[in-house]
Amino acid sequence: MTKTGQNTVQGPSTYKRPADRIFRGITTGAGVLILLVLAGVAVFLLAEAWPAFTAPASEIPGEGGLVVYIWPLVFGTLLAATLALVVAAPLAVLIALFITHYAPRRIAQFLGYVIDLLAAVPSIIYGLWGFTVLAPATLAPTGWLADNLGFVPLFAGPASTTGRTMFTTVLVLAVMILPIITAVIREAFLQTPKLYEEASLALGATRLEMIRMAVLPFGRSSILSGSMLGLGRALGETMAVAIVLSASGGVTFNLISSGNPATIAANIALEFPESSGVAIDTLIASGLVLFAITLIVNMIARAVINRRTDLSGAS
Amino acid sequence: MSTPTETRPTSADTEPPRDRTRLVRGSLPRWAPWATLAGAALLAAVPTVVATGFSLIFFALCLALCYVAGIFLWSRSVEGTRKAADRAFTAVVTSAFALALTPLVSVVITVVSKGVQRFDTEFFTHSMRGVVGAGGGAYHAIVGTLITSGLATLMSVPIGLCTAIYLVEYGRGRLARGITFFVDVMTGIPSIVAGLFAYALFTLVFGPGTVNGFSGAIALSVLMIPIVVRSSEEMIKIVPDDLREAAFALGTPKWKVILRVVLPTAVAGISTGVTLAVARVVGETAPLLIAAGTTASTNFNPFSGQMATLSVFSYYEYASPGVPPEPYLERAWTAALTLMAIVMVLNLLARSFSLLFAPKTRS
Amino acid sequence: GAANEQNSAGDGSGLSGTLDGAGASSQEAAQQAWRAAFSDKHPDLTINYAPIGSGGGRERFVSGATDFGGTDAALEGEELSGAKERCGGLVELPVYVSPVAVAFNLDGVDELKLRPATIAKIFDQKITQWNDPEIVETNPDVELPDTQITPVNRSDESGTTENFVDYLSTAAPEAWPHEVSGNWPVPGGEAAKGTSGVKNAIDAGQGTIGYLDASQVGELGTVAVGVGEEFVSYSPEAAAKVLDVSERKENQGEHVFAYDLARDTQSSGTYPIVLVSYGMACTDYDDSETGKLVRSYFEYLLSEEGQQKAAEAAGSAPISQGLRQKLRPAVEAIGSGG
Amino acid sequence: MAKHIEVRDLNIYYGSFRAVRDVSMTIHPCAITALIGPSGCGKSTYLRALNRMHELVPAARVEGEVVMDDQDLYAPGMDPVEVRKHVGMVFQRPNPFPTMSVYDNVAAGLRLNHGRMRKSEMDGIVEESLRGANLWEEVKDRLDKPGSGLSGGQQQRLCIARAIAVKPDVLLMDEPCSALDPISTHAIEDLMAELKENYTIVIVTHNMQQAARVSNYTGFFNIGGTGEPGELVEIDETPKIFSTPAHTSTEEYISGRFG
Amino acid sequence: MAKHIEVRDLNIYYGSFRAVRDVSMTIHPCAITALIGPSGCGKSTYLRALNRMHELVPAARVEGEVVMDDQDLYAPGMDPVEVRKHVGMVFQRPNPFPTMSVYDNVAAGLRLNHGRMRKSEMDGIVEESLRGANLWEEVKDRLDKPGSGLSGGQQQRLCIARAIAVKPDVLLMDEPCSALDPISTHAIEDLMAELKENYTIVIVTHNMQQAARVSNYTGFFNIGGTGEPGELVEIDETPKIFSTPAHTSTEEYISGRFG
Ligand SMILES: Nc1ncnc2c1ncn2[C@@H]1O[C@H](COP(=O)(O)OP(=O)(O)OP(=O)(O)O)[C@@H](O)[C@H]1O
Ligand SMILES: Nc1ncnc2c1ncn2[C@@H]1O[C@H](COP(=O)(O)OP(=O)(O)OP(=O)(O)O)[C@@H](O)[C@H]1O
Ligand SMILES: [Mg+2]
Ligand SMILES: [Mg+2]
Repeated sequence: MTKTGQNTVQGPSTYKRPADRIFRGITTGAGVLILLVLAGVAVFLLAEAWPAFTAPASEIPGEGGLVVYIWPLVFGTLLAATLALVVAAPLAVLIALFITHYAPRRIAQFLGYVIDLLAAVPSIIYGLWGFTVLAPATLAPTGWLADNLGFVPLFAGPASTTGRTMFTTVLVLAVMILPIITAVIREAFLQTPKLYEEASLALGATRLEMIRMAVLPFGRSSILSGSMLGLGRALGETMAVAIVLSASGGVTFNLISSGNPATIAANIALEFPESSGVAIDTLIASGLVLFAITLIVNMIARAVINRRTDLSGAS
Repeated sequence: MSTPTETRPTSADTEPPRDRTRLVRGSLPRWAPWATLAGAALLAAVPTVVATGFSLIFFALCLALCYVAGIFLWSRSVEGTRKAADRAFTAVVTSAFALALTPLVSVVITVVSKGVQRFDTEFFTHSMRGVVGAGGGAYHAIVGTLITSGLATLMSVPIGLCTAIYLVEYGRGRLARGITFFVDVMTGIPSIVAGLFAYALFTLVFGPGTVNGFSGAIALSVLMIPIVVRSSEEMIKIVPDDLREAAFALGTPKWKVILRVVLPTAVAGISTGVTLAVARVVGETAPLLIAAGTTASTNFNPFSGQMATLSVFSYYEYASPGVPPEPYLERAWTAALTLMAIVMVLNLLARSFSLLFAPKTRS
Repeated sequence: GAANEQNSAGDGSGLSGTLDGAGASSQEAAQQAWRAAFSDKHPDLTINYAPIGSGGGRERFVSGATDFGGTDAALEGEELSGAKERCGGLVELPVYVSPVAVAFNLDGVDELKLRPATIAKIFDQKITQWNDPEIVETNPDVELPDTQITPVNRSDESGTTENFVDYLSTAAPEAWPHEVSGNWPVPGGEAAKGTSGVKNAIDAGQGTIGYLDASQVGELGTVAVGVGEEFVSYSPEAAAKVLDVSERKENQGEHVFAYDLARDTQSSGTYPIVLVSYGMACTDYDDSETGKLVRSYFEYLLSEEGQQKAAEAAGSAPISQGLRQKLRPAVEAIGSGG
Repeated sequence: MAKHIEVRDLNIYYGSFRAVRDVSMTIHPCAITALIGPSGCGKSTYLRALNRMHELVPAARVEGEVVMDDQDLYAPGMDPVEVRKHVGMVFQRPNPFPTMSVYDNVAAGLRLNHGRMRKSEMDGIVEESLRGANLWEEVKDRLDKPGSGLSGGQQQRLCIARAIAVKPDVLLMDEPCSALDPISTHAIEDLMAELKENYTIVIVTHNMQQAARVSNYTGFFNIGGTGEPGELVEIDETPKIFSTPAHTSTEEYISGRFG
Repeated sequence: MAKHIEVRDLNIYYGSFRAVRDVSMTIHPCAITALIGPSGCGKSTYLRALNRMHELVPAARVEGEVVMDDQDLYAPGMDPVEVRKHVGMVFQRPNPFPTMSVYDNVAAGLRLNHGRMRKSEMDGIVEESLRGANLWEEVKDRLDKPGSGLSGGQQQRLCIARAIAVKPDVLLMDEPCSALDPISTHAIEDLMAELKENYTIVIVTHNMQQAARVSNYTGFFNIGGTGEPGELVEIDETPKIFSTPAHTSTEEYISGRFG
């Protein structure tokens, strides 16, 4: 037995047939294209925002400088988006479970379709609905909260008389991002291999326990992905927030009064049409900040996902 | 046949002592859920009436809460903690679903009741050219919406799907991690920024004032792509490796394995994702107004001239109505209703499409 | 094609092509009426107006992206010089004048008489009750409830806000210490997007008061504004008078008719809270055909018929005969190459 | 406590296709019952019906009675969860939870049924179960690694360990030794022999020698023809079946002269 | 055309864990080589390395040479797809495509690799392959039903049919009969005997009798101890291994006196 040579082959092989190479090239190209588009957006944002960074504080709208201008918006954006996600994500998991594991099989698919319908509603309509239907409906509860739980900063009051509050906005956002989160999670739950569900049931697990043992671990990555999509949408939602939220105040945790911080995206929509000069640059700078926020939020989420990948696996 | 001397390692807080010979331990009668529901309804009515007058939403919340608590406690005393948790969770899941339906029903009722007035032939056959006040239709906007979102879909789906494939099947190392990361970042781009970006891009390339359907489609693509990538990626990821191995072992090149085995297995999820992405952008207003503009006339050419879209049409009919405002508002709502109908039809199409490929699990 | 577009056989009017305009959304309803009527006369002509807002309208006009523009605020500074550069000679004309009503929602009250300073204090959240003595004083016959006042303002930047604030700071400078801009300066009130938003917010609340384009007031109660010693309710005629008593800004350019509005006018029967929106066009176009089209279009909008159409469709105040005469030469200069 | 099971006129359907017809048999406590028969004759289907596992297959449906110590498992009001607590199962295809470690896979059932349990006690049961399944030596160094990184035979033994850890009254095993080498097979057979002192065991096997070696009773399933349902041909004490079966088809099958 | 395979110094790793150490062997053409050995000793791992299947496991890595008719499968520039076209495989765990019908499952290899083919020709090959795997009778009425609705043994035979439909030069089979009853096992053994006229076949089996019955060469794998890599103890002509093995461990394993 002669040792003629040792080859180490690791991972994908060195040789690629042409069709494979082309296919791989196309898919990689698509990925790179996305990076390019994103780089384009970033360059565009940076170039357009630059004057705002260099302009003297007095030229920035409100005359307090860039930080003073953007900070309440950042706060409002984070507050609205986080709360919306907190409301929507658990609900989405429950709904996905209902559709995949609780609803009678016959109507389950139809129910999925019904929830997808929520995604079909244009965001302006959500805005108008929030304004005309939801806001009035929150008057009684918020009034009650202000009267009885006023010591909690979130419900400090005084309660708005029109209901166009952060509270309403959060609910509208939550409803808006619900379908996308649900859809991603639902499809993953549907794919849970029967094998594992059977394994847990055979151990005498109740349906709830089966879900905890086999379904949730399997769908964990999808839950996070779906939530990230939802959060992204909540962070960037423009028209609905612009219409629903009475954005006339500064930084406050008070969810039920009419003075609320605006969100970055909504503020851009509100101010952009009539703005010119440095004001526009400032708005774009706030867009850049939103970009950065999304970046950071995603970094954190990635870190959370990656912490426990060793025990996940689909097959 | 539990013997008092035998001490089993069952702690009292989890289950009543387990009688190994009996299969049916105490179990709730079949009417128990209904009885609990009735009880919960009575209980929930009290705070509702006292605190808020009578608000349906508040009552529903109280009802759900009382029911979950009630069924849990009752079941626990008879059936043990595990069973009780299971029952309670069933109740939670069901009420979560009902809760999610509430806004849906409310939105649909709002849109349909307000939009049905002008849901007539004129609306679908006339444009707004030469129309002041009442009358007119959204033909031009429907055409524009179909063209712009169609183009956006044509661009985003291949790009998004290819990227998802790259990420799952090929992606290793920095590039893949970079793409995953930035795709997530992309989901947070506010729609108006996407519109400004498309406008700036076209101004740069084709000179100032290039506002057309294609530019609008580009703006929509920026919003669509991350959703397509993310949802497809998840769906491709959960295709079992077993199947890939089986196909590879037949001497199939990777690209064919992906196209013929992986994608068909994931197609249901992917098409759901794509429909959601379409639904997301089809209702966008600000980016389309900036990048695609608006017009009262029908324009079939996405590469030249402004193009009206339903969402923009709806928004400006609502936002700057004339005198009297009613016909404008009616058009706005009908346009919204039309938009929803379009997305619903798309959704149905996507579903039947995925049924063609979906795993043949039911015979 | 759409059913209503099929008869575009062309009846020999001679005008055909496409005109693109963009700008203030306040003009949208009027523009809709104008282009409808105008393209009725010239079936082969397509006119577009994108209501992207005054800022965008000015920017696009200056950069040459549009053939004409609309703006709630007259061009100034860099934009003005940029526009002149693009145009050769800039033509800027008031085309659309609309009264801004101060409207409120108070059960059983249809009209209130308020002095400028009172209005300012209400919107500055200094007066917070409807039965405040200052309000009672000018409305002795009205039974005012002990309700809290919720002032409603625009949350988006807008010409309406700018004009209203400008009015407050000119007519009641002591009571209104805030800077004039398109952004509402007082925090904490109820803020709503767009005219429709303000209207809905006023409708939705009790004891609300806000300012909005008069044409959309509907059933709401409105304020008769103190002008000198009398109180003037809004009406198109009263609003149109403001332009007649106002001064044209100097040295802006031969064909630039920008106005410093006389908000503090004491002149009888004048309603001082108005929004004036301008149309922008060039004397020089790269394509003389375009110039011709723009000129005919502007001729139409400043014609008696054009102003009347806008009044019907958008509730605006038709510009007076006298002023239209003054603007004539400027309109004729559009696309003339001079 | 071992259970006595009485099956009466069991019919099992997948949609409109009847997979198993009219099976009646007695499954004796403290004994091993082996089920043999050609592939596709409905052994797995039948076995799954004994702990109501088929309910997970959308179109599957069962008619008939499965009476365990006087209680019909299919009586209305019977809780399938309770049934499955008493009737454990090892599947034909090994299915360890991929998201759980080896240790957690074994402990999964314990965690469900016994709530809190001391770590040391848990460790003890896990080790005992893994030893029983002859897997302890191979995995003791990697108890915290995912269960899906094991070899085929190891996964199968892991699933056996998981099933016996909860000590069910009845243990159903669908070809538990199919992927095992003779040594492991031997170990599992020893385990079964030991378990049958206290439990009722039903196994499906294709290995005649194994059936002859370990079981007390043997049932032979057969199928009439293509598209026909499978049915129980006969069931009797193992020595009897292997020496003097009542039916010729049984004899033919056992002696390999079949088909 | 049958292929001759020469394996030299093959080491296979899962990450840092070496699963198989220094295997060198000759696999003869037109013959059946059986691999036996205790569970977890690396038989599947080794088999998968013969057609570069391990490349799909992220951390797996191979060192050494696998020379097939003068071509090193692991030489740089070798196309794994080409390798797999020549070297077919049946997996330990049956894995029919869930999106495809029974017919399409068998036709999959043909469709994916041979482009268009006349329907009648395709039908012919599908039937032939299913007959070869002894499945035709059972599924001929439901060729258009999903492949996942079959019983365990039926699925396994379906996978065999799928693998032989493309007529590879070398066929690797990982415990192909583990879930099969004696009759089907017999049919598959017949099939192998027939195939070996033209192909090279390598099978992994836990069934000594089977190895003795069908194979021409037998290789015995063993493992040093927990955490140690598996290695090839010896390989020789089957009669020799089963009568006079060179190593005592082989003898012990075969006679069941092992471990
Ligand atoms: N994907 C994997 N990751 C890590 N280790 C693995 C993986 N697959 C197998 N192993 C380990 O490699 C060793 C050899 O596994 P292999 O599957 O080759 O065994 P085998 O001989 O086929 O056993 P069996 O007869 O049980 O199928 C075992 O210790 C196993 O735990
Ligand atoms: N999910 C299913 N849907 C439809 N038919 C099924 C399903 N599972 C099994 N069958 C059919 O039911 C019959 C009995 O299947 P079963 O799995 O019980 O066979 P088995 O005796 O266990 O065979 P094997 O020894 O091959 O595992 C077979 O004809 C099979 O094709
Ligand atoms: Mg079976
Ligand atoms: Mg193996």
